[in-house]
Amino acid sequence: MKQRQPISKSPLFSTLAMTLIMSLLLSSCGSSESNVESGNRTGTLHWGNGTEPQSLDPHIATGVPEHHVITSLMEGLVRKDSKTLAPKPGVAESWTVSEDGRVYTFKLRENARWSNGDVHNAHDFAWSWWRALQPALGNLYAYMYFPIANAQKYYQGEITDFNEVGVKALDDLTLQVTLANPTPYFLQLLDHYSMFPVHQATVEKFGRADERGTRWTYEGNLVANGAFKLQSWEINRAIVVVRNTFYHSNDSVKLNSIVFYPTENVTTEERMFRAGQLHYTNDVPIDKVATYRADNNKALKVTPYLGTYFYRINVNVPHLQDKQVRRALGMTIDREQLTEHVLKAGQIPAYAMTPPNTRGYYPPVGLSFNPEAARKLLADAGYPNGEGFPSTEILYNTNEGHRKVAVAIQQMWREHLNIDVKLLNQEWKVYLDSESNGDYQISRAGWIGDYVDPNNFLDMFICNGGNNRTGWCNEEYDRLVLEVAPRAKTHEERLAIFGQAEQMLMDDLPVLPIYTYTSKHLVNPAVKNLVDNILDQPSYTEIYLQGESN
Amino acid sequence: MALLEVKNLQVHFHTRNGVVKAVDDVSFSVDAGETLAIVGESGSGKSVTCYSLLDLLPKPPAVIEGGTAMFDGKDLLNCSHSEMRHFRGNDIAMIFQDPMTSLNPNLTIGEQLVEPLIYHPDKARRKDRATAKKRAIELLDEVGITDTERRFDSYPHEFSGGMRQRVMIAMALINEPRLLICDEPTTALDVTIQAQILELIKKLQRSRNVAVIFISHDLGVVAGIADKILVMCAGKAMESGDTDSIFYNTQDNYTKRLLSAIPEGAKTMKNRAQPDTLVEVNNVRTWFKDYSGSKVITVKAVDDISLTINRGEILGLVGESGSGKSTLGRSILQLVPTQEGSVVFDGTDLGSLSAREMVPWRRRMQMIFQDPYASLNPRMTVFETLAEPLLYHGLADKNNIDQQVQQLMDDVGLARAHMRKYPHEFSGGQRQRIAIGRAIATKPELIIADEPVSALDVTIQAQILDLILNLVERHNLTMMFISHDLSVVRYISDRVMVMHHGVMVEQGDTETLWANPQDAYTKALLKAIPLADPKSERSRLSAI
Amino acid sequence: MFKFALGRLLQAIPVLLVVITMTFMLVHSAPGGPFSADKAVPAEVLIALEAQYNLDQPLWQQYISYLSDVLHGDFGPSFKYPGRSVNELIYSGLGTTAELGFYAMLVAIFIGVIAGVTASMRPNTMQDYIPMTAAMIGICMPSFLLGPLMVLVFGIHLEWLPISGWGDIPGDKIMPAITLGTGYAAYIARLSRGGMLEVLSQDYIRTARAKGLSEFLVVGKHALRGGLIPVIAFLGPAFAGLLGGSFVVETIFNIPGLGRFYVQAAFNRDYTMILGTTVFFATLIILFNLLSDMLAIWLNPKLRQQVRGESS
Amino acid sequence: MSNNETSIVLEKGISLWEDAWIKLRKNRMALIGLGLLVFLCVVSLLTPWIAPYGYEEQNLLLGATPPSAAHLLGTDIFGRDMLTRIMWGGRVSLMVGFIATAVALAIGVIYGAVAGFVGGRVDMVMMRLVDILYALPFMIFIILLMVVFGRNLLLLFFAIGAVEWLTMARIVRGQVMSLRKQEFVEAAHSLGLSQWIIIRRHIIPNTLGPVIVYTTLTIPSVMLLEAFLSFLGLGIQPPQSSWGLLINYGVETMEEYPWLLIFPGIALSLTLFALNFLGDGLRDALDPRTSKD
Repeated sequence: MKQRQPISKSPLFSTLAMTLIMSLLLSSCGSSESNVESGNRTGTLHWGNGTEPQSLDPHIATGVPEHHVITSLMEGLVRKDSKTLAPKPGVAESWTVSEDGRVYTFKLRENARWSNGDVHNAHDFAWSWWRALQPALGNLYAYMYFPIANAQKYYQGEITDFNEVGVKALDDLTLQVTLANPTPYFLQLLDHYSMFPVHQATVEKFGRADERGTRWTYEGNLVANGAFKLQSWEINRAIVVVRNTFYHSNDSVKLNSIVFYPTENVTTEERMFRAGQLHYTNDVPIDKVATYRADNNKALKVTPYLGTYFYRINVNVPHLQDKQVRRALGMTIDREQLTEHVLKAGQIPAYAMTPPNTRGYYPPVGLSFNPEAARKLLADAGYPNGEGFPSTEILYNTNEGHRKVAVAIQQMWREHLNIDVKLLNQEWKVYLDSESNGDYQISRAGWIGDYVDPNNFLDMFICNGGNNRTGWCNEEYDRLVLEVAPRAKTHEERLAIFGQAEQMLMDDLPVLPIYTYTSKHLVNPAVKNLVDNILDQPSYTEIYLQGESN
Repeated sequence: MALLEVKNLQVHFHTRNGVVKAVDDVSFSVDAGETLAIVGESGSGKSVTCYSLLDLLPKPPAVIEGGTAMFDGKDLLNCSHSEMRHFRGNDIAMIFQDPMTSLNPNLTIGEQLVEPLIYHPDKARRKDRATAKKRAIELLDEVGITDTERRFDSYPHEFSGGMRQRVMIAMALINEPRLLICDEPTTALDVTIQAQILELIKKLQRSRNVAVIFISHDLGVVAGIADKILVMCAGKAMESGDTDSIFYNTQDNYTKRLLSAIPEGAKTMKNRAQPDTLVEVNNVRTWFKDYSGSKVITVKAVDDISLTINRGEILGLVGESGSGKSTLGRSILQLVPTQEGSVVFDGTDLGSLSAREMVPWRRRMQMIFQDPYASLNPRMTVFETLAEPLLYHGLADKNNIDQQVQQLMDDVGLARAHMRKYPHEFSGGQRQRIAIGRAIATKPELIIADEPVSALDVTIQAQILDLILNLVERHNLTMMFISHDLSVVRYISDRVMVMHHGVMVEQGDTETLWANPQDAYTKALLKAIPLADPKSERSRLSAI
Repeated sequence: MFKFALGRLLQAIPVLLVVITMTFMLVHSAPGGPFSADKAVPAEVLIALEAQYNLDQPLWQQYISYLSDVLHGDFGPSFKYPGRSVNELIYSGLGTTAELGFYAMLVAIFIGVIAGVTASMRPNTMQDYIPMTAAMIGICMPSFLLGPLMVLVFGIHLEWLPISGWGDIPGDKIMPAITLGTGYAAYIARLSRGGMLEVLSQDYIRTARAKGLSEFLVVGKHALRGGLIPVIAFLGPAFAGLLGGSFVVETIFNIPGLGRFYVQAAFNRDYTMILGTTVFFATLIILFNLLSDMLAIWLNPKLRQQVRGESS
Repeated sequence: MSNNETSIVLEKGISLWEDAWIKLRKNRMALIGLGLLVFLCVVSLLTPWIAPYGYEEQNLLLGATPPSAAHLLGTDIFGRDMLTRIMWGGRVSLMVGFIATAVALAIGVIYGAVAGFVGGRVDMVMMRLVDILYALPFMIFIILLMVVFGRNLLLLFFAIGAVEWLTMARIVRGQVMSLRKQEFVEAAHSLGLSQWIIIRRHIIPNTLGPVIVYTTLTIPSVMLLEAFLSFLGLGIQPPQSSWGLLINYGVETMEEYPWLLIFPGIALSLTLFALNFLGDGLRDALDPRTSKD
């Protein structure tokens, strides 16, 4: 039998092969320096930023990725100390608070400038805050302004004259803010991007002041007041910000530029970090945490985070109306085991809504893991040994972490209460729809604090609150949170009132707190002065890069 | 010494079902200027013999088990791949049976013609494209193609079958081979074209003094051109010798059977035509649009034809391929839409019926197709194939269907035991019997038989023809018998109609027409029939 | 040929119209609006937002105004990215995805055709089994598995290739192209093997061999043209599918392509973006099917003339 | 007459399927494939009785462990036995694979056959409809399905079938267009058979070869699609699982716990290879043209 020539040896195909390889390697004749190496050399921080920011307009944006980019570009009156989170000067050089705690007077820096060199003064703030309160803008964070006198009324159209709102530029460098009630956390709010000033001329150049989605925040257009200015914004690719030489404290800024990458996929992000393409990752895959821990890898940074992971219970569902059932469910989640063996990233078991040590607040201890007592409660509710327990479903949105928690809890309830709950995962928007329509029984939820104060965790459970969604309603609770607490004379008194309110919440248990979040990042050792805090807010003005060779 | 000397050739096919001895100990030789005909029915191994010479058999499953084939001092069966390439198309060229599929449809004929020259394995003999083209055009002229300069760049589908076969011949001759192997070169061609191609091969052979191996299943075809004949059956050589002795002094029984199966002479059965008309065709026109050429051509496949068929009559319809005879048959059965005219069947104008109304009429008229392999659903058993029309038309019910089918099988001469077998398990002749059984299942009055025997071996053909005659008589059938083979038509029909280019040129009583054709085309047709008699065939050929 | 193409494009108009209409109905009946978020959206904000995007109008009115915008080549503003138009977003991802798709197709054709043709040369031998088994692995290895595997091996352990980005770091296009192309390579291998087997059994191949042509010429010149016709018929839908299906690869390698927009838009209920990308992909599918049909016609002389005949 | 009928010994003939079986028996690869498939199906059927553990049985303290004597294929992060989970997952995957493919097959074959057989304007309209369905955003479609009809396994088959039939219809249509010109179809016409009978009895059975091959390619992709849909929430819910889901999860932790990827991957690949070899073998075996070699 004669051999025929295999086709692969023929010149036609080898030519094709060469063409292909050439075309793929076309661009691959450069240096092999990684992002991290070149970044260390040039002072460029490569930052994994989660998702692509939707908007860089501080009065429109929501979300953490937006937060990161915006805080690099803009600054409010006050900033927070990156370690203690205590207020420190931002655009305002100093401030005074009246004795009743309602009038704040800010003295602005003389050398405050916009990134195009324009003078930056108190009128900018008055105008910006006016803008932020225009309903047409669709500002989701307008409620941040509500501590200011008449701000809520103005926003809701009850008054139309902005002069009645408690914001006044006394002169170019003095801004006076009057609050409706004494608000101990007001200074903190000023560091939230929704209260950042915007450059009037630029905003108006690209559209009406209250027009949503004009192009004023885009590459080449944006004028802001932060330590960095926007150099380029390639959608889904990268946002590059570079040093703003007009920044009032430019001398103390050490980074020359920051590149924000949209790193939606955590797994990809982690690999990018390992390949030296990122200095910092937005998150760490759950299963990787243990590995980094085991390797004692210094890159892994895990910090408690001001947020609570919990399950909502729809109290309108007949068999979940009984608080004994809810308590039984809450007492049979073995949070220690869950955080230690399933989540494995240093999460703290939560037995109350508010994370411990929120501005000195420690929530009441009422809930515990106690299967014995739980079984008894369930029996008292009419389901001895889980018998006859109606079909129950845990709703969660599609996500690996949520799935794991739900699977573990499902098993715990089966084991300790002998009840069989089902799991139901839904795509994010469907899940939101189900949850806000009350079309669920038990639903996974999470809450991240916007500012460090128990109020931020407790006022969501007022009757018919937009974020309550459990159907739970307690007028006494509402009174404590809405009326009594704001009028407290001292910090301690205020905390005590919150403690009282939270105790009521934990007795009724319309929510099952599960754990307190941790923030997880991988940080290249060259990144210095990146300080952990419970808000997980980095301060780009302080960070610097120092490669090992230097 | 002979140019090619094949000794004890043995080729086996190793299939999953065991070893098949395709060629079993065959020897022959051929000299320069000599024509050897290898004759045998399908499966006799005649093609395999020749393909093995040029290593063209698919390996596996074919294995050359033994023998030698000395060509010019070299053993063809035992040379390297590159040596073989020197023989192929160069010293030994081949012409294949079906010119429709043997040319690459994707390349111009010019390109295919010059290939052997410009890619000649012997670098010294390679020609540049211009020279090759010149040479190719000369050859095209020589094989009788007109307008060669222009047609050089045409694609095969733009040629007729005969023209393609001429191109094949030109292609085979381009490197001036010493041995030309023709594998059934005229089987797929019309009778008039066949005569021309045979003559062309003969002429070229003489002028170039090449040796020719001519493979055919038809002794009639080779009678005029062969010097020697080798008769093969089932891989074995049955008889060999010079042409005259094979024909006039036949020794072997198989050869005798082959010779006797050639239909000859007039119909032996009496004309059963009755006076009443069963089918009346009035001025039917069936036109198609043909997009295959460079322009859209309206093909007047059937152009203004009128005819009548009486009950009990067998009407022979003769014509070459493309004459529209199949279309006429399908037009009568309303299987293709007609543009004009009417078909009246037993007093009813079929054209006026809707598809639903047509169903009971379909039962009364049936068709037998040419290709027994294509006309049976490969995934239905004999039983299913035969039962389907019976049940559908309500001619049988679940209770008596077995019996009815068995009756049909008896009628067409199939063993009842084969009822549950599938078409692929049958030979061509048996399959045609199944197809005939299906056609008569509905107890039709009219059967249109479209070339029912042209795909069959000559011995089988004779059996099927007898079966048809038998059935016509027993079931009182009326038949339209379409064929390109005049001998067959003469053997079976009462009356004959000749079609040419969609038009009826002549019709009349079979023997009258044979004896005294009026139309020039009919005359040419009759003249082109090869005769199974070497002497008269030689003189006939030289007369063309 | 021109008339043929024109006829097909005319047929595309009603198809696109139905696609727009059905998609419009689909997205508007899907639960969860573009502005729903885990933090409750105050009623005033929601009203303001809906007014801005005309969502407060009756649905049919929205549909009519959308249609008229599309007719003017305007897919409207994105809901998710305020200030960006859908046109702009599609444009920003298109180049990258097209390039990725093109390289992936090159990989697929190159590997697929070689494997398929090699296998077809000696059917049912090792030369057939090995490439075909490899092709099967290609089919069964989903890109969400192949991508990470390659990243780990070539990106992290061997450090040969960059593991993310597109056109940022030299060589970062190699792994995505291979990841995306492999599945298609497998299909092409099967198709070209089948097609070649069919053609290699044709009479004219025997003729070519009998003429003394080398095996290379027989395969490369006589067989390949006919044998690859099934592959060509596959290329049109495949290329369109490749563009649409690049989502996974774009996510794995963090590539700023259109596939991510397509999927994100659905998750975000970014109505205009869903519609825009859908219409865009539908147009692409139609165009590429047309192209591959035209290519198949062009390669087949008989069909070529037939089409010419129809249009004359 | 009826008396001698009983005396006839019907030569059973070799039916196409028997013939195919005979040919298949000589095709070693196809036989291995068949054996493997049968094995997997049997294991799946018997899983409730032979699985070493319960599929939802967790042991959080144990966590993910590599293969050991107690857990032959290791455990996942919840300490659940992987062998058990793969066995249970196989039940889902094989069932979804076969049923959803059957749905796609039924719709696609009938639709394609009708379009190809009737041809002309009907064909054009039918094929444009396929184009439209190809173009619709799948994700939105699935989300809607989920919301409108709720969540059940039947819907999953429907959703998958609804997508996969499109390509099948195209393939079948192409086949039918060439088949309808064959003489045996013309013969069926001349028998007066209705179009539907011709399609059903004469056309569809002859599209078997390509359909079988495409089917064997569809089954594994259906299994992966199921994982995607389950991931979106339509389909099965934890603690149940399927091979596709196990692989999905396995990919996430392929560096830490490779066995979580490798074993379900092997299960899926084995099925795929088995199907492929069996499919190719069946196609060859069922092709009447190859029967005389």
